[in-house]
Order: sequence, then structure tokens, then C-alpha cells
Amino acid sequence: MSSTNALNWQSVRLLTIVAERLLRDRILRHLDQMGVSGYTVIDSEGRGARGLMVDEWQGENVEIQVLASSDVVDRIAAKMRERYFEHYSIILFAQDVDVLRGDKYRKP
Amino acid sequence: MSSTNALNWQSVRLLTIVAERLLRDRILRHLDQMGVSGYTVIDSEGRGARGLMVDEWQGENVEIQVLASSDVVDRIAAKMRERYFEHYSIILFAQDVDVLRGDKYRKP
Amino acid sequence: MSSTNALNWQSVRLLTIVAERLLRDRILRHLDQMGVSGYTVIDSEGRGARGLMVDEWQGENVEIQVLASSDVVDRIAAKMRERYFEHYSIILFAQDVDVLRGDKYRKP
Amino acid sequence: MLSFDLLTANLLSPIVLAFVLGLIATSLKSDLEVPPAMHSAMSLFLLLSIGFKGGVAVAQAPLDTLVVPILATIAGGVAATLFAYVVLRRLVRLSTIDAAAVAAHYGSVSAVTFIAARDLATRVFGDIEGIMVAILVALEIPAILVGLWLGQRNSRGGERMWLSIREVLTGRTMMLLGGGLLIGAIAGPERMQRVTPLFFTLFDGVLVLFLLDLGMAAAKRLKDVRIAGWRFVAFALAIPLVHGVLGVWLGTALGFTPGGAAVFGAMFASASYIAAPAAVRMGLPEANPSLYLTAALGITFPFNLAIGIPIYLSVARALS
Amino acid sequence: MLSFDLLTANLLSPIVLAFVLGLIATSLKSDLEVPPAMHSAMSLFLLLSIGFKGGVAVAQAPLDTLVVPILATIAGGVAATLFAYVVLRRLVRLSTIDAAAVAAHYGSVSAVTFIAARDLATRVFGDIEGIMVAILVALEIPAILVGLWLGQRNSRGGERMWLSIREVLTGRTMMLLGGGLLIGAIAGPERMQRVTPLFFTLFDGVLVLFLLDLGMAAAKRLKDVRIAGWRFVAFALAIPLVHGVLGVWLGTALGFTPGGAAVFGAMFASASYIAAPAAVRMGLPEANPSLYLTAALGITFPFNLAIGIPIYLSVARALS
Amino acid sequence: MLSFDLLTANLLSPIVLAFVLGLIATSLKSDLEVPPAMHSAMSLFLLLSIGFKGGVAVAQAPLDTLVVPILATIAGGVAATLFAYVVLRRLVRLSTIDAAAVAAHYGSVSAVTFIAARDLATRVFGDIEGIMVAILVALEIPAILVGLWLGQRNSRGGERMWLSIREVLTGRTMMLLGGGLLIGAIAGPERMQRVTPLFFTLFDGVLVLFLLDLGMAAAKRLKDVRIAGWRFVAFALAIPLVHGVLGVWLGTALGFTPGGAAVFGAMFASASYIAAPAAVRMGLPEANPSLYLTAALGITFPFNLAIGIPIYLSVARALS
Ligand SMILES: Nc1ncnc2c1ncn2[C@@H]1O[C@H](COP(=O)(O)O)[C@@H](O)[C@H]1O
Ligand SMILES: Nc1ncnc2c1ncn2[C@@H]1O[C@H](COP(=O)(O)O)[C@@H](O)[C@H]1O
Ligand SMILES: Nc1ncnc2c1ncn2[C@@H]1O[C@H](COP(=O)(O)O)[C@@H](O)[C@H]1O
Ligand code: NA
Ligand code: NA
Ligand code: NA
Repeated sequence: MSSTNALNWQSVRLLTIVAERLLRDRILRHLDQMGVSGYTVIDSEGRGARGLMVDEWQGENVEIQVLASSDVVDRIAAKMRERYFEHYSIILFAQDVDVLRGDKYRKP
Repeated sequence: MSSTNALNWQSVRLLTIVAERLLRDRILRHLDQMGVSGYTVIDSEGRGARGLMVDEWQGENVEIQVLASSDVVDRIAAKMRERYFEHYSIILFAQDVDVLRGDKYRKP
Repeated sequence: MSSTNALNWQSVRLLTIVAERLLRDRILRHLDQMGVSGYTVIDSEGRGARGLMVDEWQGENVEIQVLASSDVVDRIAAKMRERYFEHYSIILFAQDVDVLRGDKYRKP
Repeated sequence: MLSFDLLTANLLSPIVLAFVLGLIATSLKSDLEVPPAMHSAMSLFLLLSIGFKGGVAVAQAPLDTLVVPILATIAGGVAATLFAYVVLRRLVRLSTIDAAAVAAHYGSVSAVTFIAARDLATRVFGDIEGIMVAILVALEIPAILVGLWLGQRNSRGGERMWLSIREVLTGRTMMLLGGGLLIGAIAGPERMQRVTPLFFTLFDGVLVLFLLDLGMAAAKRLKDVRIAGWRFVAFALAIPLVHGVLGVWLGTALGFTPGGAAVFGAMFASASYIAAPAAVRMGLPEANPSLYLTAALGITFPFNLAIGIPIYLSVARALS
Repeated sequence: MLSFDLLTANLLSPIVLAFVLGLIATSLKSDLEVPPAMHSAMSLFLLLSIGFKGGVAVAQAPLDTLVVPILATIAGGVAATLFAYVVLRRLVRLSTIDAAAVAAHYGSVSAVTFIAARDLATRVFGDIEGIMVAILVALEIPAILVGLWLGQRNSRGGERMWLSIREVLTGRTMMLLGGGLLIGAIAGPERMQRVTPLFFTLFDGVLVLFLLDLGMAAAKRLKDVRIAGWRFVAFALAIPLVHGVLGVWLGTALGFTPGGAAVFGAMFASASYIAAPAAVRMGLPEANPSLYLTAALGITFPFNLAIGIPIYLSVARALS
Repeated sequence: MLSFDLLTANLLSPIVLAFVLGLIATSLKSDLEVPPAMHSAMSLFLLLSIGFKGGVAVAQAPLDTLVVPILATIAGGVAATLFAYVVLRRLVRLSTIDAAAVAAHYGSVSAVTFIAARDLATRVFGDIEGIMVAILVALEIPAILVGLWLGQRNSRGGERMWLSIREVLTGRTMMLLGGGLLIGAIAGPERMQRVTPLFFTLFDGVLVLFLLDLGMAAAKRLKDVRIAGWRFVAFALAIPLVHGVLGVWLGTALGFTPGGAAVFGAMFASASYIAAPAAVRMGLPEANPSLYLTAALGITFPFNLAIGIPIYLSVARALS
């Protein structure tokens, strides 16, 4: 974290989900329901344990980034694990990052 | 950080800016003026507090990544806040990462 | 890291490589040989010390993300440094992230 | 005023049907998607084609036949912007900034509405004046400048104002429409003949694909209509009629053929949703983009496409 | 059964040669690439074109000539799915889920195989029945529904089943093929004429580009063939012949021209690799996608493209 | 030597004007952009089209008429590369590696320059030899191999050399040009007729769009010219003239028509900016890419497009 912190950096959690393209809309619907304040979606390709391209129309994977509180990130991760880990190409990772306007990402 | 650090990993700051596409060139011009050694730009989509697609020609958002010293990152963040936070779709977050050739990112 | 950690988050290393498009297939072949469990590839643009677009057919840069153990990340970084740092547009940075199913990324 | 045969001819055209298919696909949450790169490619193609076609026409028209219509167009565009602004302030009760932002869109012009109108007009009345494209170019910019001025005149923004103007003048719409016009005019009909198969023969087909895409975009915008309030929705439905009928009347007064006058009116009736939003977003960032995007793309464009254009043609027929 | 002239005419067509070029490029690890956006744009174009062409044909056909063929097609599609399922369970010994997933693909239809067959048939026998596109649309969906039902009937998934069905019916293939069919039928031949240069005249050329791309995709799939086992490979080569010949016979019995019967057979012989994989992935996630993708795109499609189609034509000629 | 009518005919062509529009748009910092996917799609289309057209021509030409021109082309390409190398070492005083890298580009050929030359030549002299495309393919590769060898002969790189050669031979330019040539030749004129509307009729139009894009790319490269130094700029302007005039002379000696000889010369005059840069970047990474990209795309290509081509045509007319 910035030493001086004159800008008032605040720590929130960044969750990154990489999943096959087919799951995109479903995952975003979950995120909406779980009350995140927003998300960012990036087209990507990849190789993993499955590494199949089923949705040959729209490209391979999406990377979804979500800034949220630690609790919300845990709830999202639990949901993804429950729904998609077994049968779909999906991974996720989380880390702490510093943001300005920290409240923005901690919607009730 | 890597335990052995035989590779001489050094810590710098990674700033990620997600903003509406329209701001792209403006932000990159700011970065050039503030003396960063480089940046990486990725096309993305997203939803946030505003979540509007105005620049319907070129797609929705861009994600801009900048490796720089903590000071420079703070200066960039301050500039973005001053110029764009009020009226535009934009967020940013920062974190510490390890790089090789640390000097590369600490141009005077 | 999540305070409760009911989800069993485990720490692994995330390596991000940004390189000119031309190196893409070569780097992915290295990764395959070095036994990573997967990778994610994102098209990007950028400016850096070189900042040239040679492969004008396929666009500018790629950003490659690899989750792996600290050792493997170090081995990859060393290989990239040896092969490509001198003459090509390439940077890399590494950080610690939390994943579920940590074993997935620690293939022997 | 609206003749039934024109309405049918319009509603059954592949262009309108493709737009409806796009609307339906998005309402059904279909996974149908037009890749962003294809959207940009089609915009680029359509704008450049319009420019080329106009340039070839202008090359064949005596220059002095252009002066009066162009000046009248510019004056009309400015008047339309000011009129829209007053209505938005007084009747719709928008803030200065929002009113200026929306007025800039309604004073300017939508290239696709122009094409759709030209399309129906040619089918009904035969060929129309080639200089209409020059008029399209002339109508696009002034309104945006007036809108920016209306919104910024009370604020600090001298520098910002100039930056925005610069951006409008060098923006891609101007480059493609204006640049295409110049290329067409310089190269002339004979040399342009070799690019005819791509830019002229395929035009209608590409338009169908583009409208499929616009239908999907419009459906997304329609979701925001509720936020806008009924006064604003009424504005977005009424102003095209007012602008359109006055435009047809002005076109007739300028001596255009009935088809030409109808297309002229349709241009005035239309609201820009490519050039204006980008310029206004940069020049008047305080304005609410939901307002102008929803109105221009979500309400006025479909209205003109389905009902407005046949109305302007009917009026032109009646006035001629 | 396979006549030599048909085989040559087919193998030397630019379509097949472009597919082979794609296969070779990928095997040589060339850096040749078709951008994903271009792939999507071409799929969209081809599906919409097929729809348009079919719609125009249907608009000209008396509606009652459609009823019997469509019903026969649906019945045939269901029968083909069930037959494939039984073979996959008994002879190939797949699990219930995998058998259901693969059967859904082989009961459904590949639009590109349809086009390639229509192409050769028209060259050899002259124009074929226009209603074949309506048949294509009718053949696509039932098999997928049957497959999902076969795979899910023992599991909890009532809700999931309905979600999948909804998705198939509103999926892009249906929107473009079905929507295009409707637009073509509503607008009618005359109004569609203005989009002919893009959607009809360019069709064959775009198909060549698309097959170049499919060749590259198929080569990637072929790598997984070894994992699939010889029984499965044999299935992917034999079932198109069985489905295809029975399809030609059914088409002849329905009174189609020889060309029409051959195309009808080719549709039954083909396996879907656009609509079915997406639907099956969501509706039967437990099934192994390697199996159905490799079989449909890696084996059956090239087989039909190179050898199958000339065979179905030869059979149709013999039966007529 | 340069006749005025040829210069005008060239400068007023939509192709050149579109290039200029691209240059202007980028200089004005316009937000005009061609999406990367569209750029790739157009490259792919143009290269495959050229291949197809050449293949059809070769299919109609007796094979033995090809041997001598092809061999002369290969010899000429090698000679041109060596000559450029010597000039770059002695007069421009580049390092071995940089000289080798740049020489590879100037010995090789730019497909777009070829097309632009063929375009003007056909308009002025009528149809030219169809085998020119075979010559294009033959001219592309040898220079790159010679350049790599010149740059690597003193270094360790045996293995790297072979890797680079493999990559050039399986690279996309070869796949599309060479593969297209084969497809065109195997399928033959009659079977290719069905893809004519896309690949031949639309060619000129797509070229206009592509040159708009190249204009924007060239403008970006021009910024680096200052770094290159005046000797290098002089090289990039003079060498096309030398290569071009000698090429026209060789073409005339080989018995080509004046149009054919002019196009032959333009090929020698041109510098590759698609195949060569990728190969050189991998095979000679120590070389400075700014040098070869700026020279090939920023200086020599615009020079040839605007002035060079009419000069080579004038020379061919004088020599005939
Ligand atoms: N070790 C890894 N590092 C980075 N990305 C990965 C890794 N493993 C998997 N992925 C990404 O996650 C997607 C799904 O992975 P999987 O579920 O293992 O097939 C892959 O297509 C990759 O994009
Ligand atoms: N909570 C969030 N997590 C990740 N990305 C976000 C979040 N909120 C906003 N964004 C991204 O930032 C852009 C602008 O956000 P906003 O200014 O809130 O409209 C959005 O379009 C998203 O791409
Ligand atoms: N300071 C930086 N921050 C973020 N990305 C960078 C930075 N420097 C370089 N890059 C990225 O790495 C690529 C290669 O950098 P370089 O080797 O310095 O030319 C650039 O094109 C950028 O995409
Ligand atoms: Na207007
Ligand atoms: Na089938
Ligand atoms: Na050359």
C-alpha cells in the first residue's frame, strides 16, 4: 500500500474468474443477484484441464473481474464452486487491491 | 515474493484503470506526460454505477495497466480523480507486484 | 487473504507476461514444456521501451497469465529473460493470489 | 396524412424487418450477437459508401446549384437545435446542460435514417437529387456546435469548447462522409466505377445486417425509457414530426423533387446517435447520456424507421 | 454406388479445396488465422442468407405442399436420434449421458453440409426444391430436445431441461435461420431483390472462406480422435451413411426431385456442430464435449463433405 | 521519363485517394479506426483472391511458359537482395545485421504494390499476363532466405535459421497466395466462376478500404523517419527506382507485354511489409525493426504508390 496514502487508498478484494464463454451470461446474472457494484469482462483464450472450445461462435473464454468486499467474493466463489467447478472449464483467483472511493465496492 | 529471489524480483506498483472507451486516448496522453515507461491496453466490457456505452463505434471500456513507482501511481490516480471521477465511467485499483528489471519502471 | 477462509483459499503465484504478438506461440510452447497446468491469453496493445508493432496482421501484444507455484514461475521468468529480454518487447510481473483447488496449479 | 400503401411498403421492407428481428432477439434474451468489429466495419463501410455516392453526384452537379440548399440546410439545422432546446427547457423542464445535450442530437442527423428514407423515396418516386449527401454532411455538424455552445456558455470551458469542436471536425463520421465525398468528387464517376460492386451494389444488403444490429442496440436502450419520464418520451416522439414536416416544407420550397423533399424532411426529423453522442460526452460531460442515447436510438430512430418516413413521404406527395 | 464423376466434381470444387487448405495449414502449424470476429460474421451471414433464400422460396410455394414434408422431417429427425442413441449405447457402449449427447448431434443437422450438398446437387441435377431450407429449420431442433430428454430423464433436472429448451429455441441459429425465413417470406421475392447481391450472389464466395476456417477447426479436433477409441470413430463414419441413405430413400418417397432427395439425405447424414454443442453443453454438462465435437466436426463433417455427399447423390440417381 | 497522363491517372484513382485520406486522418489525430479483425480479414481476402486469380490464369497457360520467367524472377530476387545489402553496408553504413534485415525486405515484394501496379497497367495497356501472380509468389521467399542467411552466417544460429525458413514457407502469406494459386489451378476457370462475384468483382472495392487502413498505418510509421537519418531515407527512395527500372528492363527482355513488364518492375521496386517483417523479427531479432518497417511501409510504399508505379509504366512504354 502506498506509504503516504494521501489519496486515501482503501483495501478491497479483486476476484478474477476465467470461464468458458458459454457461462458468461449465467455468471454475470449470478453477480447481479449477489449485489456486486459492477464487473469488467474481457475476452480471452486459454488452456487448462479441459481446454475445449465449445462455443465456437463467440470465442473461447471470458475473464471476469469483480471488486467487492471479502465476504461477497467468498459468496461468489462458493456459488461458482457449487454450480460450475465439476463440469465446466472455470478457475478463479482472488487478491487484495487498493482502490479509491472504497465505499463504491461495498454496497449492502 | 519468491523465497529465494535468485532472479532479483523487485517490487513496483501496478495501477489498473478501467474507463469508458471514449477516455482512452486522453488517459494515455496523461500517462505519457506523467513519464511512465509504458502501459498495456486491453479492450473490455463492463457494468458499473453508470454502465453506459456511448462510444458505440469502438466498444465499451478499456482496461489500462501501468507499472510504475508508488509516487507516480499516486500522481496518476490523483489526476484521474480530479479530471474524470465526477462525470465519467472510470474506476482504478492498485497493487504491489514483483518485476524483473525494476529500474525499467522507475524512469525519472 | 479472506479472514475466515472457510472456502480453503490457498496461495499460489500469478505470473503475467506482456509480449509482442509474434512471440505468442513460442511462449506458449515454453509454458507447455515447463509443465504449467494452464494459461490464459488476452489480446492487448501497448507502449513500452520498444513499442513496435511488427506483426501487423494479428495485432500488437498478448498478455499471458499463468497460475503456478513460485518455483515454476521463477523458472519461466528465467527462461523468458534468457530468450527474449534482449531483443524483444516483453515484460513480466508476478504476484501472490489466492485460489480454490490449489493442487490444480501445482502439477509435478 | 399517412398513406397506407407507403406504410406497408415501408414496414415490409427487409431493412425494417431486420430491425424488428434484432429487437425481438434481444427481448427474448437470445445469444445472437454481432461482433463489435463487424459493427465498426459496417459503420465504416456505410459512411464511406454514402460519401462516395454523394461525391459522384456532386461531381456531376454544377457547383452553384449546391450553394443555396447547403446554406438553407445549415440555417435550418441551427434553427432546429434552438427550437428543440427551448422545448426541452420549457416543456420538458430539463436542466440547461441536459437540454443542450439532447438538442444537439435532434438538430444533427442520423445517416441510417437518411438511407432508409432515400431507399423508400427512390422506390416510390424514382431517383432523388444526388446532392442530398452533401446536405447530410452539412446538417451533421452545426447542431453539435450549437448544442455545445448552449451547454457551455455559462461555464469556464473556453478551452474545452475548442477541443470538442476540433474533435467533431476530425471525428470519424466527418472523415468518412466528408472524405468519401471528396474522393468521389475528385475521382469522378468513371474512375469510381470499379468500386461500384462493393460500395454501391452491396449497400442495401449491408444495411440489412446493420439494422439487425441496431435493432439489438435499440432494444437495450429501450430498457431505460421508464427512467426518462413521459414528458421526455413525448418529446422524442413529437419533435421528429415537427422537424420532419417543416423539413419537407422547406425542401419543397427549395425546389426539390417530392422524393428529395421527403428525404430532406427525414434528415431534419432524425436524431444523431453516432457523431453527436461522442462529441457531447466529451464536451458536456455533466449531461446525462441515458437521456440522449435512449431518446435518439431507443425511441426516435425506430419511430422514424417504422412510421415517420412514410409520413414524410406522404406529406411530400401532398405538398407537391 | 458412388459414381466417379460425382466424386471428382465434388473434390475439385473450391469449397472442398479450401477446406483441405485449412486442414493443411493447421497441420503445418502455419500462423494462418481467421479472426474470431470474422468467423462469427461469416456464420451470421451464411445462416441469414440461407433463411432469406428459403423464405423467398416458401413465399412462392403453396403452404399445403409444406405440411407433409415438414412432419416427415420431424418424425425422421426423432427416429434418427433414437436410432443413434441405441447404437451408441449398445455397440459403442457409451454412458447414458454421453450417448444422449452424441445422439442429439447426429439427429440434428449441419447447415454447411446442407449448403455443400445443395451446391453439388444443383450443379448436377439443376435447381432443387426451395422448401429444403424450411426442412433444415425443422430438422435442427427436435433432435436436440430428444437428446436432452434422453440424457436428463433419470436426473433431477426438470427446470434445467426447460431452460435448455428455451435456449435452443431462442438461440442464434434459430433466430437467423428462422428469422431469415420469416423475413424472406414476409418481404417476398420482389422486395428481397435489392439484397440479392450481398446475400445470394456472394454466398458461394463466403462459403469458401468459411470452409477454409472450418478446415483449420477440424484439424484441431482431429487431434482428439485417438482418445475416442475405434468403436466411436467407426460410429462417426458409419452412421452418416446409414442416416444418409435412409434419408435419400425417404426423400424419394416424399416425391422430391433426385437433387432434392440427395440434399434431404445429406441433412440426415450430417451432424450439428453449432447449435447442438452449445445446447448440450448447457443441458447435459456431465457429457464429455471432446466426444461430440471431435465426432461431428473432426470426422463426420469432412467425411460428408468429401465422400458422403457424392454418395447420397449417386444413391438418389439410382433410386430415381 | 514519367509521363504526365499516367501520373494523373494514378493519383486520381480511388485507391491512391483512399490512402491519402488515411494519411490525413491519422495526421489530424482523428478517432477513425479500422478494427484489427477487419484488417486481418481484408489481408486474408486480398491474398487469397490474388492466388485464385493467378491459379485460374496458370491453369490456362502451358506449363513450360512458366519455367523461364520463374527462374529469372528467383535469380533477380536474389540479385536485388544482394545489391541492396551492399548499398546498405557501403553507402548507408548500416551494421551487418541491419543491412541484411533491410535487404530482405527490398528483395522481397509487396502484394499491394503489385495490385496497384496491375490495376494501373490494365487500365492503360489492357490485360496483362496472368502468370504475374506465380511470379509474385516466386519473388516473395528467396529474398527473405538470402537476407536471413546474410545476417546469420557469422553467428551460431544454424537451428534458428532453419526454424525461420520453416516459418516463412508455412507462413500465412505463402498459405494464402500459394494455396490460392493451387486451388485456382486445380479447380480451373469454370468451377471458380461461382466464387467470382466475391473474389474478383469486389476486389477493387476491398482494396480501397485496405488502402485507407494502410494510409493510417503508414502515417504512424512516418513519425519514426527522423530517427533513421537522411542516408537511409535516400536509400528508401532511390532503391525502388533502381530495382524498378532494372525490373522493367528484365521484364521486357523476358518478352512480357509492356503492361506485364511494368508490373514486373513494380514488384522488384516494392518492399515487403507483411511476410518479411515477421520472418526477420524472428530470424534476426538483433536488427532494429524501426528501420525496416519505416522504410518499407512509411517511405517506399507511398512512394511507389504515388510516383513509382507511373514511372515504371512510362519506362515500359518507352522500352517497348
Ligand atoms: N494454471 C493456469 N493459469 C492461468 N490460467 C489458467 C490455468 N489453468 C486454467 N486456466 C484458465 O482457465 C480456463 C479453464 O481452465 P480448466 O477448468 O482447467 O479447463 C482455461 O481455459 C484457462 O484460460
Ligand atoms: N465492482 C466492480 N468490479 C469490477 N469492475 C468494475 C466494478 N465497478 C465498475 N467496474 C468497471 O468500471 C467501469 C466503470 O464503472 P462506473 O464508473 O462505476 O460506471 C465499469 O463499466 C466496469 O467495467
Ligand atoms: N510500465 C509499463 N506498464 C505497463 N505495461 C508496460 C510497461 N512497459 C511496457 N509495458 C508493456 O510491455 C510491452 C513491451 O514492453 P517493452 O519491452 O518495454 O517494449 C509494451 O508494449 C506494453 O504493453
Ligand atoms: Na435532425
Ligand atoms: Na443428422
Ligand atoms: Na522488391
